[in-house]
Amino acid sequence: MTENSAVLDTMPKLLARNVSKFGDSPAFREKDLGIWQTWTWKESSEEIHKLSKGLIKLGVQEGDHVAVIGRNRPSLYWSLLACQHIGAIPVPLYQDAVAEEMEYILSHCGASFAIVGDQEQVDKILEISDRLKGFKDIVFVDPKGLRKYDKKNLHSISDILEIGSGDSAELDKELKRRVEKVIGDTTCVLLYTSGTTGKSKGVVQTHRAIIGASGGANQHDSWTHHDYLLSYLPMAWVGDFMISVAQGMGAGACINCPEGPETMQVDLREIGPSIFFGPPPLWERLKTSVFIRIEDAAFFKKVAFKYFMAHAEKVGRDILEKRKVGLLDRLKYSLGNFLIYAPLKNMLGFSNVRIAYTAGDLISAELFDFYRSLGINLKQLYGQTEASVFLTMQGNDEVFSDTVGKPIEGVELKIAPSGEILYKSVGSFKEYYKNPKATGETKDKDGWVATGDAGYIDEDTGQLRIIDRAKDVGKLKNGALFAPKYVENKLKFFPNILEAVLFGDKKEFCVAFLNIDMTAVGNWAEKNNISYSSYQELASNSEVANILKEHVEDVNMALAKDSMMSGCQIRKFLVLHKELDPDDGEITRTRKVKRAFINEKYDDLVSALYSDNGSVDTKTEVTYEDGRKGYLEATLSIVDATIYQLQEAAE
Amino acid sequence: MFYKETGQFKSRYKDELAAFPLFEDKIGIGILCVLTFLVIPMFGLPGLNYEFAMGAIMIPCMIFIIMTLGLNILLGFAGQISLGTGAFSGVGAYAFYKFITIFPDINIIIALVLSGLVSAVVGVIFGLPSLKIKGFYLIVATLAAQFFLTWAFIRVAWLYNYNASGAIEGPNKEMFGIIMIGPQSAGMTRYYFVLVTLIVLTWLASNVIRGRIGRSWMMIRDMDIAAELIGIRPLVAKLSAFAFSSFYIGIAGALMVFFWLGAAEAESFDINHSFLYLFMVIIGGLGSITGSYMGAIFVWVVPVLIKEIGKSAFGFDAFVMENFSTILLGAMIIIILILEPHGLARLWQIAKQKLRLWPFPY
Amino acid sequence: MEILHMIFIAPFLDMVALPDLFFQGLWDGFVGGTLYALLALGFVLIFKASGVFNFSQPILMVLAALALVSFYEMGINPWISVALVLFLMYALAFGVERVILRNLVNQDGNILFMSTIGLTFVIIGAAQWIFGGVPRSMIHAELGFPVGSSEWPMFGGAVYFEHIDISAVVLASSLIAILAVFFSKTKIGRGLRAVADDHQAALSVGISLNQIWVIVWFVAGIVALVGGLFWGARSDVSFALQIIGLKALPVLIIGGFTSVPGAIIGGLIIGLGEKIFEIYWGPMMGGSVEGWFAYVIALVFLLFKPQGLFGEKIIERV
Amino acid sequence: MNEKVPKIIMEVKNINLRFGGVVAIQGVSFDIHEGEIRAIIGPNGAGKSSMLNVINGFYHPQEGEIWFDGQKRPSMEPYEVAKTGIARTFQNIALFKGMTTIENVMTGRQLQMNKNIFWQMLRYGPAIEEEVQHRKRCEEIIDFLEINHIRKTPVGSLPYGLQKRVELARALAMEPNLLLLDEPMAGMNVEEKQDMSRFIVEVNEEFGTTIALIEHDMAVVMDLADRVVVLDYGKLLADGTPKEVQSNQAVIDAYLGVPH
Repeated sequence: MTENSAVLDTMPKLLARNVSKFGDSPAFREKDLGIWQTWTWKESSEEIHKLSKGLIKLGVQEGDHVAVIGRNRPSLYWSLLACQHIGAIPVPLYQDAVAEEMEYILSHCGASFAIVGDQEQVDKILEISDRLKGFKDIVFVDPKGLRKYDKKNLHSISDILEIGSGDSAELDKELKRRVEKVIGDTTCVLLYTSGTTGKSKGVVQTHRAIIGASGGANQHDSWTHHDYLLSYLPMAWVGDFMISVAQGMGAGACINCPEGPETMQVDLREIGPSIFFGPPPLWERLKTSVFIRIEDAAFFKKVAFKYFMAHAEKVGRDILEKRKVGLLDRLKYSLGNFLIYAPLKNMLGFSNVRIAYTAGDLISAELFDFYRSLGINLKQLYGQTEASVFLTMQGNDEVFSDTVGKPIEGVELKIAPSGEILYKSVGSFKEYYKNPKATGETKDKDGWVATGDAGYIDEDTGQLRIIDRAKDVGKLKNGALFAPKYVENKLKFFPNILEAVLFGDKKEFCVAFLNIDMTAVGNWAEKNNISYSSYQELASNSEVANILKEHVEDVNMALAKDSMMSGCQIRKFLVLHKELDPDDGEITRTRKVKRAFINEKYDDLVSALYSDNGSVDTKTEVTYEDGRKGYLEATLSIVDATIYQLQEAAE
Repeated sequence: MFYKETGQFKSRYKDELAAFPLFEDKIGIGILCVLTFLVIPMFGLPGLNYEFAMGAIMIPCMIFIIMTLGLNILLGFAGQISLGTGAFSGVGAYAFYKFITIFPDINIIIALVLSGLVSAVVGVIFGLPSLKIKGFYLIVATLAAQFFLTWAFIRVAWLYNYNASGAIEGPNKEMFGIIMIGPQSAGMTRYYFVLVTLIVLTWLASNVIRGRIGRSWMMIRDMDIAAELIGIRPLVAKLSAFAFSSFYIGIAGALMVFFWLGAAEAESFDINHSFLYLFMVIIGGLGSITGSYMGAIFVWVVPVLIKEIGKSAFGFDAFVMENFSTILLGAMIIIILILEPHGLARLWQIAKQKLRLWPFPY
Repeated sequence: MEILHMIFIAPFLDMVALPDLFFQGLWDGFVGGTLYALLALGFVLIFKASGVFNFSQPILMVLAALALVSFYEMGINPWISVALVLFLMYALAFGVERVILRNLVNQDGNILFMSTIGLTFVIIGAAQWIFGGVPRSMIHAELGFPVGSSEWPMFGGAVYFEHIDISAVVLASSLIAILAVFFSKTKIGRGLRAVADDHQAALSVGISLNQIWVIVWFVAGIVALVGGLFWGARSDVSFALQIIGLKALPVLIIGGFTSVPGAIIGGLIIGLGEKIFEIYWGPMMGGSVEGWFAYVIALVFLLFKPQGLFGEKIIERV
Repeated sequence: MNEKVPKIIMEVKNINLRFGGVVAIQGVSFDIHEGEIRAIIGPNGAGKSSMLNVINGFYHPQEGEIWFDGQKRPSMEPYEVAKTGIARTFQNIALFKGMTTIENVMTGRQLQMNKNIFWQMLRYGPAIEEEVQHRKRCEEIIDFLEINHIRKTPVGSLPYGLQKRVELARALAMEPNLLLLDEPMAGMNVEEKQDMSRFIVEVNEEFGTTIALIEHDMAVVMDLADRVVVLDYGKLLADGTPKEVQSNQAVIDAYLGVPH
């Protein structure tokens, strides 16, 4: 840590260190053309230098903003690093963002260049480039389909590399000059927040902050250059930037890029990473897929699975956390490991996982326990873009499902009187780009940053416990705590429920919208010979409603046992006639519910839930995949669920 | 289960193209090698008399595997049906006999390869009609080879050096100072020779099948018209399959007579043997090397064991058991064709797939 | 020179020199040819109706002959034995349809063919087990067929006509004629043809596919019985007859797989050809050329006229 | 566009093809320019497929000449035609069912591979190098046609649209001078048709491959083809740009007038 911050305070320095220390170890891999193409640190560094020189030649100036858009691939990671080498500021963007979203960010940061993956991204940028001031050129990686495009402001990355690989003392000198000028306080990256509330903000991070925070995290879990990870999360997301770029560079670990989103699962299995990072929805989806597939297995396997999973639930976590477990239970666990757990991990691609992380959202205890009892060392961490992610992490011997760990080195926490969590960290952001007002609102003069989350330090464990977004947490009319996300996550644990939105702030009681999971419910429908042609048809099925009702009541029962949360039990709910969709602005691209927006958009449904009606007619605007808009009409039935009395925990 | 594929990734095409890309399969092959090279020669097979285990099960099984590999290349990989296998194996055997009697100093391995080549040439000649005809027509063409050649084995006395018995017999012959064949050769010597030959031939066959030539066979098998429009010359593809197949069958024939039986007459190469080899291929699985192994072992061992068990446990006479195993063999063919036309190899593949996907069903 | 003379001149001189021997050869070949034709017809029927290349036809013949003799040896009246064999053949046809054809319907031709090899082995094993493997004599005399032979003076020598051969020619020819009429004029026969052309069409005229299969296999059994009877009478009743029965295959190659007249002509070509070849060319080659002659002739046909004399030319489409 | 005279890669002259008494093609002549997408359209039974079969040597016309690459082509067998650089796909998919996608695509490289049986048997040195080198090329094509995810799937189990794409990949693997597509969009839904059209155009642009395709759906061809030949009952009805053909009265009468 001290060594890191003193000497290695910029990305170029880290790269140079990696080349000299781990030069021949693999640095980047990409599944391309059927095999895992591999580049060592030495080779990667050469590519990055070539790219840097090529970009200088192209006219990228120090302080220029360069958008980087596309799926995870080494050449784009190199682009990020090349920008950092030449003093430009990389701005990674979500590849599935529509043109308007891109226009907002690109014009906000005044990007002059864009390095993109393929034709799709080129098209989007060309569409908006006229309206962008000061925008110059596009560099693309995959030339497919671009043959006939006007190449005036369009360059292939291989041409840029070609230029950079030429022998030019002048370029070499310029690169050297620029690299030397990069210091710890130089801006390392400009990351745009996903924007759960309003327009997204650009978070300016310096090299020092990024390396400080990631170094602390690396040290916490002792990352080494033998570790290897799968980089599959959006490059624009701070989590991927920190893990794949900052932590990967910091430890000299190997970054593996899948062939594409649809082969991610297969590629994950082939690589078998030692460290894996997944947001809660991914863990949820995986677990759902496990249960669906086991459902179709032969009788014996089903029985064995149930039996051993029950056993894992009993002793799995104790064994993982090295607590005392009886010999018989240990033997049984070994047998279960042979028959079920190890093969299951193998199928999921987690056999070699040393540490798995989940962050970005609350995760339900059940889900968390499921993976840990299998022997996967899944841990929670807490952080945010503004803090270069890492605020708290869990040690290997103190992992709990309802807390998110202790502050790592270099982080200080305090809880504001309002319940909001505040921090001071080496990784704290410099400012919101071109938004001093927001910067001032978030960061005070002493450097304390408000997280916007409500939480408290758990007395038993000393770890931080998050309740919810500070502004989402509210009170019911009777004064009971209203923490929607907590309840929603409990609901989403059921494979049948994809999304849930809870309402109840300043109301008499809580109500919910639910989205069914098409895979799980569809599977159930097929088994029961229920035919359906669309999401809407399946969602309106009354048997489906009954199943969901059971789930909701299970959640109510669990809530009733928690004195703080028992007020959040759901009295009524309805199954939405459409899936919540980022294209409609209902959830973010990282699948976080945009609460206020939904509240407003489905105003009619919410008020119906608080009325005495048994059903409600509604009409909703939807956006189709190709961008067209249309309307959905539906009659939704409102389901009543049982509420349970507060029970004192028996233990 | 057993298979842990997580983390077994390939970063070179060479690894991707390997015969056993999975680590666990390599282990399995290693275990098999230890068994066949050390354990079985030392201890024989469990529950069986040692001599019987080596002489009546291990050696013939390995020879029949080579035979089955040969026929499978033709039938399973190139889709050309043949009922002349028995006769082609005879060509190899008689050629070997002539080589070692005409050139007494010839190295056995060279003689073996030459016999294979002679068989290959004969195979090509009788494969010529395959250029114009398919399926049943080819059956008749290969039957012509079968009947003509077995007739020649009897009538052309030069082939058996004008022996009064009409049989070919292996003289004692050494290689590198060890007596390899003939009445004085040790069973163990012959066992290892056949084993090594089998391994080498299997390796070569699996290489050819996965390469350009093997693909051209499968193209002809799967859709000959499309193959031709891609530039495959049917002449070359089909005749090379006949040649390659007959090469293996010829070597197997020579091994059969000189490393196992010791002596043989024309009837060791008759049409019933052709059927036997065909059964090995079908039961084992068309177009599968693993299948060739399983088919040959199954078809050879099961009747032998049944006969043994019937005789020792129930006191049935040989005649009854003989007929019983004939019926069983025929019934097995029908059952296999109905239930699993791709033979034991497919069952093995399914089982392996299950293990690889365990605990998931798909 | 000498060898050319031996091959191309001497045999013909011999033919002219001893015309009675030549005629004797022709007659023997004709009898054999008729019987080959009959057996080939059995193949054609099954092939037309179900697309199955029935490799078990020869062993059916062995089974029929063996069963006939064995029933008689058990002390059963010869004609009742015949009836029993017919019943056995029917039962077999029924069983084959139930066990094999029904389960392999729509399968590739090669698979069906291989299943009949399996069937062959089942029959060999079972027949050997039940009836024993020792060669026996046919009971044609007991069935009232004339025995002995007549000698017809001819070309300064004499030609012998075995009476049983005359019966064979008469019976086999009539059976061939009956079958030809049956299949072109009767409803079942037409149904059979419909099956060959189009399974759906056959179903639409109200004939069950399964019934047709049973019928053709039964008819093949009758053919096998007649063939077995006379081949058995000409040599012994033993499993060696299977090899003789197999010669119906080259007959098919020559005649074409789907043609009734083809089977007849092909049978005669093979029957006559192999006899004459055996007599005049056989000795110089060491004898017993009858074993492969038919196949080699077929091979020649395959190379030059693959679809046979009467087969349909196949136009391949892409 | 037409600044320079286009090079004619293939010309068929006065082709007559009969099967017994049936006339399949009657005196048809047309040419194919290098680098263009040439469509042959016409109602079912117009002789389109027969024309393709003549071009790649599967049928031998009774009369007529075929000129390829500036030379009159002698009567050739299909495999010889393949060697001259003509590849094709089939109306009723003719993939090798016993192989996976990658293996099928690899078959397209057979002609370029030449290491002999001894190297093949050892699968070492030149043989494996050759295999690797061609494998790489095939992977590029697979990537190009976006069928990476089914690389190792046996083709028999693939949906129809993907099978067609694998077949296109196999033909592309031959790196043909002239690519014949026999109803590339037959039996596809709208989305698959769009995909396929895109791929055909991309192949034409990216590799500069000359493409001749058969189609009976006129609408599909209109956006795709540079020039169109219209056949009807084995005779040439019209030849020209899509626009010209569309406004040709004979075509309208014989073809477009018939709803289908």
